[in-house]
Amino acid sequence: MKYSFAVSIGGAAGQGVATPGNIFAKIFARRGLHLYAYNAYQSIIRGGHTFLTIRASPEKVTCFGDRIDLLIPLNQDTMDRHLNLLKPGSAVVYNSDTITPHDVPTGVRVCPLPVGELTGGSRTKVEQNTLGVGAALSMMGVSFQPLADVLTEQFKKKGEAVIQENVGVARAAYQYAGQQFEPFPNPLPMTENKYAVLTGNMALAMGGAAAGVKFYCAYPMSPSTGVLHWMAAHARKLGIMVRQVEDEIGVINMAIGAGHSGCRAMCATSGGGFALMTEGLGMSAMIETPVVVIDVQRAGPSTGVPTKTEQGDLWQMLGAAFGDYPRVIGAPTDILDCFKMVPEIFNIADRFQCPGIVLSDLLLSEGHGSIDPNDLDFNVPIDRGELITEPNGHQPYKRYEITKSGVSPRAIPGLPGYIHTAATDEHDEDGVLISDEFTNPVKRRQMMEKRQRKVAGIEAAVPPPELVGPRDASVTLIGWGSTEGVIHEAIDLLADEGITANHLQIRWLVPLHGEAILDILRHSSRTIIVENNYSGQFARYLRSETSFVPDGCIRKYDGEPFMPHHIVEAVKEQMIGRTNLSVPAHEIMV
Amino acid sequence: MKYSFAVSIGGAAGQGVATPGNIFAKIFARRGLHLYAYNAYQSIIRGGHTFLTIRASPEKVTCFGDRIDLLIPLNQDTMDRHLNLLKPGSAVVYNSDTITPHDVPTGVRVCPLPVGELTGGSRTKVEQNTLGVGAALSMMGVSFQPLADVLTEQFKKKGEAVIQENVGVARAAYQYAGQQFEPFPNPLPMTENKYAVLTGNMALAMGGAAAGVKFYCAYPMSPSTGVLHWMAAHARKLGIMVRQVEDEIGVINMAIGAGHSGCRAMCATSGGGFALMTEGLGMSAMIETPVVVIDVQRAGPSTGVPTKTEQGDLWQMLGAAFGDYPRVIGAPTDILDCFKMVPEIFNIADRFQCPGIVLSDLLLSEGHGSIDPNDLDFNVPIDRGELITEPNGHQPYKRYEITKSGVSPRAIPGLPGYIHTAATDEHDEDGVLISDEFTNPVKRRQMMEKRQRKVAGIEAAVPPPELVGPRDASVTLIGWGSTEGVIHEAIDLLADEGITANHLQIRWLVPLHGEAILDILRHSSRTIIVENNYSGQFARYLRSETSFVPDGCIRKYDGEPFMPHHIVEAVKEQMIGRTNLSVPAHEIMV
Amino acid sequence: MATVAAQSQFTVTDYKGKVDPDWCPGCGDFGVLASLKSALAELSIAPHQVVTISGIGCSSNLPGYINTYGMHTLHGRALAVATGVKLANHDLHVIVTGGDGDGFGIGGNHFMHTMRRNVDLTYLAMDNQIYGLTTGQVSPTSRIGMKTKSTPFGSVEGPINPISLALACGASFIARAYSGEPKHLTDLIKQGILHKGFSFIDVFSPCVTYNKDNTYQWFRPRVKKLEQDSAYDPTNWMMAIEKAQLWGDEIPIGKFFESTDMPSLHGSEPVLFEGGPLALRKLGISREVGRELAEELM
Amino acid sequence: MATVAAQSQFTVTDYKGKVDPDWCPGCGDFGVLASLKSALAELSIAPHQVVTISGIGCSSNLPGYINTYGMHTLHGRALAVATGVKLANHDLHVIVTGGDGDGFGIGGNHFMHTMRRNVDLTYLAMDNQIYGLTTGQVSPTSRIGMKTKSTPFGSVEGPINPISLALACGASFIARAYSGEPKHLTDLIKQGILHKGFSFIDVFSPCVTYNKDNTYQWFRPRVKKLEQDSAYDPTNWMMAIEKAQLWGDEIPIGKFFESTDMPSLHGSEPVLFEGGPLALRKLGISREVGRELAEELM
Ligand SMILES: Cc1ncc(C[n+]2csc(CCOP(=O)(O)OP(=O)(O)O)c2C)c(N)n1
Ligand SMILES: Cc1ncc(C[n+]2csc(CCOP(=O)(O)OP(=O)(O)O)c2C)c(N)n1
Ligand code: SF4
Ligand code: SF4
Ligand SMILES: [Mg+2]
Ligand SMILES: [Mg+2]
Repeated sequence: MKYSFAVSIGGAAGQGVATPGNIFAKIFARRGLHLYAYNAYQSIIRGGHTFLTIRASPEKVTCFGDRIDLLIPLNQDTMDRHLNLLKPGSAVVYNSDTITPHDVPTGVRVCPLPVGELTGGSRTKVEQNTLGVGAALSMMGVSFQPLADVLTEQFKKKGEAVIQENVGVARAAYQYAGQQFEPFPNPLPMTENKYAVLTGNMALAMGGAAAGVKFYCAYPMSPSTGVLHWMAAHARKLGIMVRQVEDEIGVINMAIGAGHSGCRAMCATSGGGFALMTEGLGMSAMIETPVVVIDVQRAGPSTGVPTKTEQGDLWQMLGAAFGDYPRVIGAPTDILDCFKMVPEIFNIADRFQCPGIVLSDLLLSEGHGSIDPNDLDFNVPIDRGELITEPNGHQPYKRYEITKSGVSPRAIPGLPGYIHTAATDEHDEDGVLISDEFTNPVKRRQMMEKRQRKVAGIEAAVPPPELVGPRDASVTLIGWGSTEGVIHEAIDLLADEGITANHLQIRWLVPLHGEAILDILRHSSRTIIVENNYSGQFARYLRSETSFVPDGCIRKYDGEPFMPHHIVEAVKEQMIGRTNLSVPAHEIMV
Repeated sequence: MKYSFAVSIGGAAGQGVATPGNIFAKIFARRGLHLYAYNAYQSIIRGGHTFLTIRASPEKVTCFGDRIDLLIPLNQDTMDRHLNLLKPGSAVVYNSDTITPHDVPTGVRVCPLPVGELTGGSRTKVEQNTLGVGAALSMMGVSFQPLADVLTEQFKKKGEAVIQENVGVARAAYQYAGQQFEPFPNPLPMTENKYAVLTGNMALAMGGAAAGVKFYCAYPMSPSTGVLHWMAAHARKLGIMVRQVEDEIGVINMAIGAGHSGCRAMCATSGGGFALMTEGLGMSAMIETPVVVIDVQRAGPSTGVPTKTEQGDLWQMLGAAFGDYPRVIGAPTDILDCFKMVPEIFNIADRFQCPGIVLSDLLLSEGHGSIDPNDLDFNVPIDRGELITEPNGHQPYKRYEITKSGVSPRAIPGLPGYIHTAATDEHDEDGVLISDEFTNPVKRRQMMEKRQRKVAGIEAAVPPPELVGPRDASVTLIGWGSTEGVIHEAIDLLADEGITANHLQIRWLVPLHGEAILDILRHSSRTIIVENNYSGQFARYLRSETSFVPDGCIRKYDGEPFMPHHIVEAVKEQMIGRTNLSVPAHEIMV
Repeated sequence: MATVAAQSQFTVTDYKGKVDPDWCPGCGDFGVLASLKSALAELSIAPHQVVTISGIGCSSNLPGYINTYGMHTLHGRALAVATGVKLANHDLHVIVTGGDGDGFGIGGNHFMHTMRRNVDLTYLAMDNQIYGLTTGQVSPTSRIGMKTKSTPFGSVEGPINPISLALACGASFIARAYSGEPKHLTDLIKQGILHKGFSFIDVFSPCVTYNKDNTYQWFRPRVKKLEQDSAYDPTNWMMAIEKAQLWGDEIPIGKFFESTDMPSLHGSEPVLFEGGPLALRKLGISREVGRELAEELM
Repeated sequence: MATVAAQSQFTVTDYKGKVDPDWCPGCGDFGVLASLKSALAELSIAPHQVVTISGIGCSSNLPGYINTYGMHTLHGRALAVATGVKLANHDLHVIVTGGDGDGFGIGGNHFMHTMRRNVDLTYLAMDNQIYGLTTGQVSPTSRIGMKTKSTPFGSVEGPINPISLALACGASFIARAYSGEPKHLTDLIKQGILHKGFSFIDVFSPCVTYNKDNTYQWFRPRVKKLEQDSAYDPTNWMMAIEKAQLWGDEIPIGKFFESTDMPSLHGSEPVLFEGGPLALRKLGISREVGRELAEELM
């Protein structure tokens, strides 16, 4: 990336790190800058340490990068943890009444704000934060008006007085910084564009809305709860039935019930909740009622680290429910892709009457990113497959008719002439149980084969992955899902160091298109799989499908996402043959 | 096998197929004959069709074989279904008052019993079956006394009169057959030995008792419920707390609680129940409290075919719970091995403080087999690992102390001086949550690596599989778990046809010892994986660990187990290159 | 009461399923199936407007034996599935059937929460105080001391009281019936179907094969119809909870409680106030609404 | 009542955990933790003889904040784990803590069945009528109309009544407390621990961050101690169930019900009649017994 600027704000949970974050995001996005924001926080409501980094650039920003240009510590702890990580040219803006910097790295500018003085004593939490923003914007060479606008919107409900007060202190800090602090050499650029800012969870929810989801249910579980919150907030506007259920078992079963009635039904959870849903997925597969489940991964095993990211649920997805059955599993590669993939999965789940799984993770689902609002196209193709919603022949009707495609026309309850029972016991074409009376191995085999024939159809419906970058690059970086952005940026940085790398990002996990992947990797001079887990879950899965073994792996399982330089340094150490398994250490102690 | 004799008894559920089966089993076993019995039945209580085959031989019998020597149909339906499957030299004994044979295959002897006449009108269900047994035994050249003894034991509770009546009709049939029917050319042999007869489920339960299980809980689920029944029946005698819980989630959590207190705790279920237990397995791994779970596979997906067998849960085991964690998974290869493996798994689970899974299936768990009672050695080695049950140093105590082995001494609650909290959230050495306050990527990584170091220890604790048969055989048959017996017999039959095969049966699934397997398979001229599922779950898993791809596969997913000739014919068609995927059709329509 | 009410368009034969039940001869479930058919016929509800949903168990095989839409779901999950079915198409009549293990054992949590939500379903628990399909283990309604394959020395756990439980969870229609009293059962099922909200009927449905304690002979002399007690007022919750405690020589059957002023879940969810069943609404979002959603983010 | 009874060997500081709670300032859970420590101290129970077991939630973090053996298990599963712990070593005092979502939402089925089994545990439900740790969604005890992140237009589902539910499920000790009344709470916890069997205490423990409806200000004028009503008889189940229906200007707290004649599960399980705690018994089976087991098969 030619140019980017990153601000980090840190403090204790409850100190209101989010507010200044949102203010910056609004101002950047309206300025026509792309941005990406990631909040490293803990599973507590108050105290602890949360650290939000927001990075802006005229180009697309896909991760929070490697460098903090401006640090705004809201407490001494943040100052102490992060100051030493600043590089020459960066600056720290802080409330000098309560915070003091210790051993400042050379080349780092310290910009103390006499908050008490600037606010004339009255000092609310919010104002203290507002001051930091004001000073920061002035140093970035951004005019004051945008901040005034955002503050005005923000405090609209609170009334004129509060607006005045906040705009006032913000201006005071803005002017003070103008006089006291060097501005950054190049002022924050500006473009004609206007961007929307959203999280992956919001994008997943909107994708569901676009797909025509009419029934959404969930049981709260971090980091997936954002989907529920968006759905609940928009339920009435969009005519979506949104329910919070007693547990995840109820969730998946309720969603399947709604799907069986004919709605597009969706639910979201994280690994622990998904574990409780797996039996339900088996039902979806057996009665051939589609359902879409979003799994937002967090660091495991078990309760693990609820607020930290990981790509550790892959084998749980692969092993979900017992027996063999058709399904589709996709892993969106960025926030916009969260929006795009959901309708795609619904079409496949509907056409092949099987469960569909969207595999996200905390990084993707809770990260904030900017997108061109025109890319949020709600007018998506909707293919419900062979769904019978009104009497139209197909008589005599056999719900599980044996067909070449394995797909049997699905009639929704309520239609005269299509009465049938959908059973999780093995059944015949007519839905009658074969496990009672005379179990019939011939029929059993036919039904297994009918269902499994759908796998070929799903495979055809899903495109093989494509290689990005020069075929003859000296290294191929292979990732899946959420790591696309950071790998992409690492490749840019490698290029700066004269190392050419190309990129294979896997978006569809099941079906995988192993042959196509092999065709690509056969031509690679060196292959490295990058993933955010301990055991190389994707590497093991890829091997199970293709026998392929990469030259090296880069893994991380400390709860924090990859930063570009982690990958760059790992690739370099692997290229000089120092290791074929790199596990980068995470520097920022959040 | 040089010689074996198989009797099949078929009728509707409720007609009491089991009783004659048990009578034959007792008589055979006491005669010093090995036996194996398999009951093909349906998921209903009355009606339907159940078909029990019991096969005896002086040699070990490991499957029900390919040939029925004597058929005893208890109703017309059984006669019609099975008569045509009889081969020359075999016979059918039936109640001629109610059943008539149609188009009898040549060489098959029909032996009608005038039941009414022989019982003098009074004809209870039991007696009708007893008659068949009497006649059969006479044709097999077995003296009458053993039958008289068994009947006497059986009706002990019912009193002298009932005994007399049954022994009477049995004798009548015995004598009638002696006069009317040709005996079989060679009478049933006899040895000095005395065998015990049990099911795999009973063996699993006894293995638990031998291992020192003091807490067993379960929720009923076919085909695993036999373990619960044995445990419940012996609870008081053996001082085992046996509980039926409200659901499988309660089961696994209760078992882990008991394990945490210091008991060896076990539970059993089938695929659907296991799906509900996976979240609990993750807890066991994270708090490092051992628990042993038995999964008895049945035909899936979903409710599937509850009374039919399959090896379709493997990937569910591999994917159970999210995140990476150490565990051990074994698949016993015969009924005696069910008994032996449970204590082995407990020692590993205790030593490495992780979950242990025993993967059985309906074939193994509900099949009856004979074993030398001396092989049921309850005096097994017990290794509880680093378990602190009384104050003995280790001060200051850190429950999750970081060690080279990854194993941290485990103190049970109630001891002064070892107070700690076991948490499913990521924690530090002292058990304090790191997900609260300041999440620490360094500590998180250390704890992940500590737990994962145990994997190496588990690997060392588990032997690699061994090849049976000539190294230079023209084909290597690879199976796992319950298929050992049928593959073994198929290899004998192949030898008769001049085809030399050797045999690699996998008993330990996790850890797998992939390198050792490769060393073996590298020398094989042709490799074929035999498994009882659709997608080749083991083949895919083996590939994920070794990249190995076999020359061919033999699979079956119609609910019925393999018969030796299925494998023989499949091997032959693959050797002439007709296919590399054989899916044998099951002839007997149960 | 005739099997077919004069005005009905349907007879019980219209509800005959594709296969005959394979329950043991004498199983109480036959009576429940028969009464359910009669109730539907007498209410003149077209087969295709009904969805019968069950879990897993002998009793849960019922949907296969009746000519309505059916779902034979997972053990213990019928009520959750049924809630989804009903909310997605509230024009359908949703009947849920299943066993005591299915509904009060593994399914207990859904039972509790479906009642407090007052989902408009009719739930027939075919209560035989045993696990039938799995060949006879203790159930949550088995009495202390009952000997089963999993409690060969007698159960030591107190049973649950489904009627008390339903009252405590705020169910709006609560009844108990006995499959040996088909007319009475039929009448209660009809009331339950007509009730707007969750209707629960705990039906004693003897398992003749595995439950030797709670047989027809045991029930017949004990069951006593609440309807015969003129003083009994089923709108009085306290009266109901008191009656619900009776168990012994006298076991009350009949309608314990009905409240007609609790809104059903679909009745109180504004998304369903207009526009008809969700399942029949058109999918997709207009460009305008889409734009509004995007604008929220700018 | 002093924090330390004259005769106790322990003071509350003996129960101080390794780390301080990170609950929000003012969270009701502080009061519950303090009262639990006081109760243990006053009963003079040694820290190592106690196991505190929880699920997942703000309230479920409690075991980390008290110096007893602890298990911080899975969301909703604490009671199942605790049953295993108690049966495996019935000499231990087992305390279970957790939230309303944990215990009545996802954990509802274990709650129901643990009560009917009368497992000898003391269960403190820290009931804040909200999902706290997940930042404020509706809970099974949230009232109709309550606005939360998952019900921004107000909840339309009737809440459960934990007291009625516990009474219906046959719990043998049932109380309600308020963390704003620490002495009263401490006293109830002591009674619960001394009670032989399952003791349930539903503690109002306000979430100051996400529940703006049920605040201290809301509870303080409403809660009224049953102990102050001389006519109230906690051995009278019918009286208890009637009182349990009160919710509004007056909300009773105190001991609703106690029955001392129900045997606890471990007390009625013959396997535990002699030989001490299972966890401390020697493993393995004698040759003779082994031979007997084999003989059964011949
Ligand atoms: C998750 C799961 N656990 C266990 C089972 C096995 N199972 C099938 S039916 C049943 C209980 C049957 O009892 P009930 O619900 O009372 O029905 P009944 O057969 O008595 O009518 C059980 C435990 C299952 N199918 N799924
Ligand atoms: C299986 C599973 N589902 C969801 C979650 C997420 N989760 C954690 S705590 C919680 C509920 C918290 O509410 P409550 O139990 O009332 O405790 P409180 O925080 O209010 O004290 C939820 C849903 C989880 N940890 N596990
Ligand atoms: S086992 Fe019992 S419940 Fe099942 S069909 Fe037979 S009698 Fe009915
Ligand atoms: S969020 Fe609520 S429940 Fe959680 S600690 Fe804060 S105040 Fe307490
Ligand atoms: Mg039952
Ligand atoms: Mg709560």
